Amino acid sequence: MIESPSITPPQAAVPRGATLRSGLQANPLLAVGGALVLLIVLVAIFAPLLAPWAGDAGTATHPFDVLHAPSASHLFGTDQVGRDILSRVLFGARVSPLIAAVVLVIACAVGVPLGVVAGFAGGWVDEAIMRVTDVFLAFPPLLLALALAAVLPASLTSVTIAIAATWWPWYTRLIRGQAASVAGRPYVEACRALGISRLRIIFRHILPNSVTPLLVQVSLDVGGVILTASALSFLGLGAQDPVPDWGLMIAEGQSYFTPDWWLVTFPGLAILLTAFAFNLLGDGLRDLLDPKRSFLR
Amino acid sequence: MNRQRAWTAAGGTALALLLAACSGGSYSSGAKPAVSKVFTYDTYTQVIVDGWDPATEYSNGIIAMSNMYETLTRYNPVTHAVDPLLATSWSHSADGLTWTFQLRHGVHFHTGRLLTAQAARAAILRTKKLNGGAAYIWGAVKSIDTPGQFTLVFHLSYPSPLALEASADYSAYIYDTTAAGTGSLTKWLNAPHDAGTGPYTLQSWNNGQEFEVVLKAFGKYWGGWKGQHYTKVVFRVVPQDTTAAQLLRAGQVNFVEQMSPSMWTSLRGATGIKLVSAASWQNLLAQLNAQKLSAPIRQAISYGTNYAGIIAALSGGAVPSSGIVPAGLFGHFANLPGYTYDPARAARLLNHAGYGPGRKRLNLTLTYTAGDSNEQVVATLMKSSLAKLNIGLTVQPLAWATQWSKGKSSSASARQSIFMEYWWPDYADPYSWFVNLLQTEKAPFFNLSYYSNHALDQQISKVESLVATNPSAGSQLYRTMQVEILKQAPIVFLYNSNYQYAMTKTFSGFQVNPAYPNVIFVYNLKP
Amino acid sequence: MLVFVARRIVLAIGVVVGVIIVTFAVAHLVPGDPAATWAGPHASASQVAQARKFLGLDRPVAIQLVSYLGGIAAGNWGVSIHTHRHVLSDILTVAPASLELVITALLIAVAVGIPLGLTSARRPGRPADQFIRAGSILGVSMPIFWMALILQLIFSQRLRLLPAAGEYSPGLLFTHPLIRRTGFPIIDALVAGNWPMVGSTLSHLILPAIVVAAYPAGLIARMVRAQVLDTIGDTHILNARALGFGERQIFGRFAMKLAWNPVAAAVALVFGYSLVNTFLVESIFDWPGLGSYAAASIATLDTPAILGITLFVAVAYVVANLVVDIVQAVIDPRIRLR
Amino acid sequence: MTGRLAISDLEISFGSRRVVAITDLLLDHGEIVGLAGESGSGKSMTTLAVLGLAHTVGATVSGSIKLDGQELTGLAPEALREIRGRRIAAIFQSPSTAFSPVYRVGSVLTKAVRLHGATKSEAADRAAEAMRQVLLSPDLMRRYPSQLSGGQLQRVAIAVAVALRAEILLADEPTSALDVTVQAEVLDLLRELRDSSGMSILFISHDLAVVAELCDRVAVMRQGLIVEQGPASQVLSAPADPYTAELLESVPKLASTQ
Repeated sequence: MIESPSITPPQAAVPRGATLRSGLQANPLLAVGGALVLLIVLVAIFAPLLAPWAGDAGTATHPFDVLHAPSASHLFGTDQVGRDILSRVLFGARVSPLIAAVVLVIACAVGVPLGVVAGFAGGWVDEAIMRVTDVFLAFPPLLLALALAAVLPASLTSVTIAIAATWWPWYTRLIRGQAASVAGRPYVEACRALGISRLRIIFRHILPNSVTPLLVQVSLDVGGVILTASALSFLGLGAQDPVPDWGLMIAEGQSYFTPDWWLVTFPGLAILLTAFAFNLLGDGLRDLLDPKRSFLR
Repeated sequence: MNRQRAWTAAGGTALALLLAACSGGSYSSGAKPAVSKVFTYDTYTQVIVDGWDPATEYSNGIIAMSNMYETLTRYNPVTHAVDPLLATSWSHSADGLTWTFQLRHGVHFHTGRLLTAQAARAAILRTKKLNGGAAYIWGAVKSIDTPGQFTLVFHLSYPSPLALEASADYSAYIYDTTAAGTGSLTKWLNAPHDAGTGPYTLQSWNNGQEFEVVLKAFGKYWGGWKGQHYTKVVFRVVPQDTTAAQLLRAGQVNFVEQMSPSMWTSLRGATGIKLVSAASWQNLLAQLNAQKLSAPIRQAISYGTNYAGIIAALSGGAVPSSGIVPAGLFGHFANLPGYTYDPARAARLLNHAGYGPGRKRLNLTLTYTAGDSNEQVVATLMKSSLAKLNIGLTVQPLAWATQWSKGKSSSASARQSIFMEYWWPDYADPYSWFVNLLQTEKAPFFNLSYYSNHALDQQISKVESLVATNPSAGSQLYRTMQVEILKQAPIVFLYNSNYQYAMTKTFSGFQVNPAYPNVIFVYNLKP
Repeated sequence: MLVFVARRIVLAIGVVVGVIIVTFAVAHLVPGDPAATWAGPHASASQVAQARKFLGLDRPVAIQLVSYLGGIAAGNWGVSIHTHRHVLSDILTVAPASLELVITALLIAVAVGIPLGLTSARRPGRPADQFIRAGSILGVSMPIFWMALILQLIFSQRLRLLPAAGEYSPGLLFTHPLIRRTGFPIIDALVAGNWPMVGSTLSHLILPAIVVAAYPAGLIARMVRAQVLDTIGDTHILNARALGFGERQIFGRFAMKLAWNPVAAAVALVFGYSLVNTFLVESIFDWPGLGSYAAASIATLDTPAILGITLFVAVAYVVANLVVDIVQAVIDPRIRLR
Repeated sequence: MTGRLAISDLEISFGSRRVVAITDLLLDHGEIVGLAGESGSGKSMTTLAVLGLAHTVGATVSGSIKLDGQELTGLAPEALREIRGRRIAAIFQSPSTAFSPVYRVGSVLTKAVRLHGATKSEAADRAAEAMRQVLLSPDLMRRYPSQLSGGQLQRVAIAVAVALRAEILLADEPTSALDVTVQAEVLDLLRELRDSSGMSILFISHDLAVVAELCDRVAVMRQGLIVEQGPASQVLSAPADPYTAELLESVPKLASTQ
């Protein structure tokens, strides 16, 4: 039997709401990204079991075994105080991905309510919130985070606060757009006319509609936050030794890396792989769930 | 006694000396040397931080200034005595209170003026009056007479080794105080200009730029320009020691003065490169907050530090210390009763104080200067070995200014428990350690152990006079003081630094002079 | 068109004022006493009080803000604690080197990103597309400070193909000195016909420019691919095909013409990002620009300098966006005619 | 009977999904043939197949499409490109999207003419001439699509076919997006083109009223199959297939035109 034709272009061959399985088939990169993210999460969870020298991620040092090249006993070599780099890289999966998670939770916690209020209330409230948002968006994200982290005492907490403080406006803008479009729909108007409480409208109608774009945006942002946090650590504004932060490991290894290349190479590969995995996942989810979302946000 | 330590405090990374022989350079001042040669000094940080005043300079500016200005005497690391420089001879009265210096004839300042006793006197008095840098070296000087055109007579208020002090690396320069005419000399110097007698004079200064300072030969230099000399000196700022090493390998940098030990070692056997390792007069100290930490706890920390491990990890950059005074200096003793790594003993000491394994956790903060990879290694190793003693050490790398402000904070609770810094003397004498780091201070300045010991204070105040009049008794007093300090443990003496120089084989005449850290007297080199 | 430009400029000025206020707020977050930092470690209490008065910190915050805004407008961006010179003059001295680096990087990014994006969009889903997409995502996932170190390790330390660091070979300073006119070494060397210097600056530029280009190239390739795929199903593309235009023209001309607009927006965006990325890369390559200045300021906690750079880059970013808004209006009649 | 455009045993599929199967369909010289049916019945896919563009949407084509006896299916892309536009032109449903919003309409028009071998000045002349033929001022060529009305844009689209001197025009719902008066003008224009230049037109529409007004012959499509074809008057007055009847019933206007 002849089925009804379609001249939908092939790039939209995975329409919105398609099953996950067909999405993965059409987009192998999403599958790769998902698998890598899963791997990173597993490494983070099971780091104590996987790391051959788990103590080296903490305060242990081996001053008589410094700067050993990669070998069977130390696959990634040892660092300037004799610690096993493999173990520290594995434990590092618990640091920047966690920072990313906390940053994005804070950014959503601040950005989403502001966006809802702006989109739903409209008028001068909207105007005021969005002008402030515009100002924050006028800074390249790393720049404001860097200025903040530079004036705050160097620690993971400062880095988290500094990045979160620069990230929330993206979510305010995103949610505001969603909220404003939903708030204008007839059924929401009707709800208002019926005297249904604002909170109820927000929770029943506005937030559920915003979940998909928010999820896509968050997944696209994880990689960016990890890179930003690593950059701040690299500049010495973030984690402090012996926290096995990848950016910090590169910063410390920089003094040694010309002869002892392994100090810098492996932590950097870990950052690249992690950011790559989350970006693949985010990109794939965007294609799958919200294909109209631009890369430019 | 103000001492800006930004320089060596951050001295773990690269300090490179670049020496580029180049035939195309132009030269236009006074007598023409046969061949124009450029000597470029490559440093990881700005050469001039405070300005160009030779009276108050107390930082890495001496790298350049020691080639532009000269002192009355210069310390000779081989003979362990001072050699003539601007002064050709000197003598002192039996009581050590009157010193007479004969000045070299025919020396001209870069301003063209002849060096006379009057000019030298004016320079010393100005330096003393401004009281910046290491001006305390002239502290004993009560008055200066100039009975002849080239004769300087110093009258001291207490005996002091003036000929040695006159060789200091800071605040001992002789310069032309009339260079600016009626205007402000400081302003004129910072323009910048120079008013020294040295072999080189300032050609250009580009603050904050890569080729920061360029010096050219001073044609009327008293030593003359016959024979082989460099005629141009360029100070180039290269922040990364990897880059400096790369430039050295490429033959663009001819002298890398300080780099990570592993980098230095990696250059071994490279063609055309010579490695020189030499003991310095610089040591790394951990000053323990005596107001927070009792003597047994300080001793426990001293026993809980893995000295052998630190020295092994720095692979050649460090040698074990014995007491405060580094080898090669007066007052050094090889067999002082010091500390070795003994965790069991440290644990016992802590247990008595209610801390240590199985007892209450002791939480401490340690500050060190950010960017110094050796300090970073030491801090990490200390944290590691102290963790085994149930001491939680929070390590904070801070910019030097921040680290120091925190140490000097008026609120005792805001201060760190352990302050890590390098120390080295201003002239070839151990006094600097004692007077700066261990004498009681009303408001903390460099005694960042906040240590106060009345008996020790008294010993410190009389030791230099004793050295001037009775050297062997003075030496014995230095020993006694060091034994007491080691017992009380206000400072952990982590190690003595080793210079690890790397240079090309394109010049000769290089000599390590620990009295002038990181200074290269370029005039003495033969390209 | 004029109204459009005027409106954009007014909006941009509003944003810049907001940016200055945020910078001012960050300055007041600094723990510790800026007056004490300014007066230096040897200062007495009265010197600190003097410094406080000199810096105007004894006045109410609102007054300080107004005078700060006035000062910024008048070109008084404060004095660096580290260099003791005016921050703005420091920044203007080092900015050309960074602009040279960033602009070269963006040219590389556009030259690489657009063809890759178009190739990717030609056969979506095919191996070439997947490969380019993975590559472009790899580009935007790159920790560039690491990439800088690795490229330096490979190309200058090991292979000895390219210089490790600096803006040009120091020896040339004496044989072929660079006469500074514009502050851009390449341009100055070109203007003077100083060919050895041109070659030297170019070879020194390659590695840092490639590193800075990684992110923009990835982003632009992704943008072009998405935009072209978005357009390629449109009726006017079908129409162009029905008129007999070849695939090369369909993609390179008709589809790309519509993609220029978002690409221009992306270029403005990555211009700002790249300026900040120089903070991570320049000190590695010893490139004497904004990034090295920023890294030194961060290392010495030179707050006025850090805030000055922050402000400078943010304003440069706002201006770049403004320029792109106007360029977009020129490219795209839909914006202009709105 | 041989026609200018002869389609036989044409099958269009997406993978294993067959969407169009036409046993035969003829378009003779100077003839206007209506291809009628509901939306989704395969009319537009047929247009794409004739243009040789079905692959751009991922469809595969088998069977025979002959232009003056020359087989088009399986022809090399370059050869096809010379036929597309030059001999077979097409206009589409939504005139407002048929032109790139960032080009002046005249630029597309002249580019297309030049593409098929005209010099620059020749192209400009032919474009202006074509504009006049579709009763538009050549000045409008300087406008962007957003500055023209839907009717004007559809005329420009037709002008492109005129300027290219196309022999066959595939008109895919050319009037559906236009209001009634403009619709009538466009239909008049098409009829006049056929009369003046002998252009053959395949007129695709879901609107039987329009088909009845314009076409000589009609083919009715349903789910990719041609269920009925014949002279317009015959098919529309006495439909043989129940589907045609159904379609007719849904067109109240037809009664008034008859």
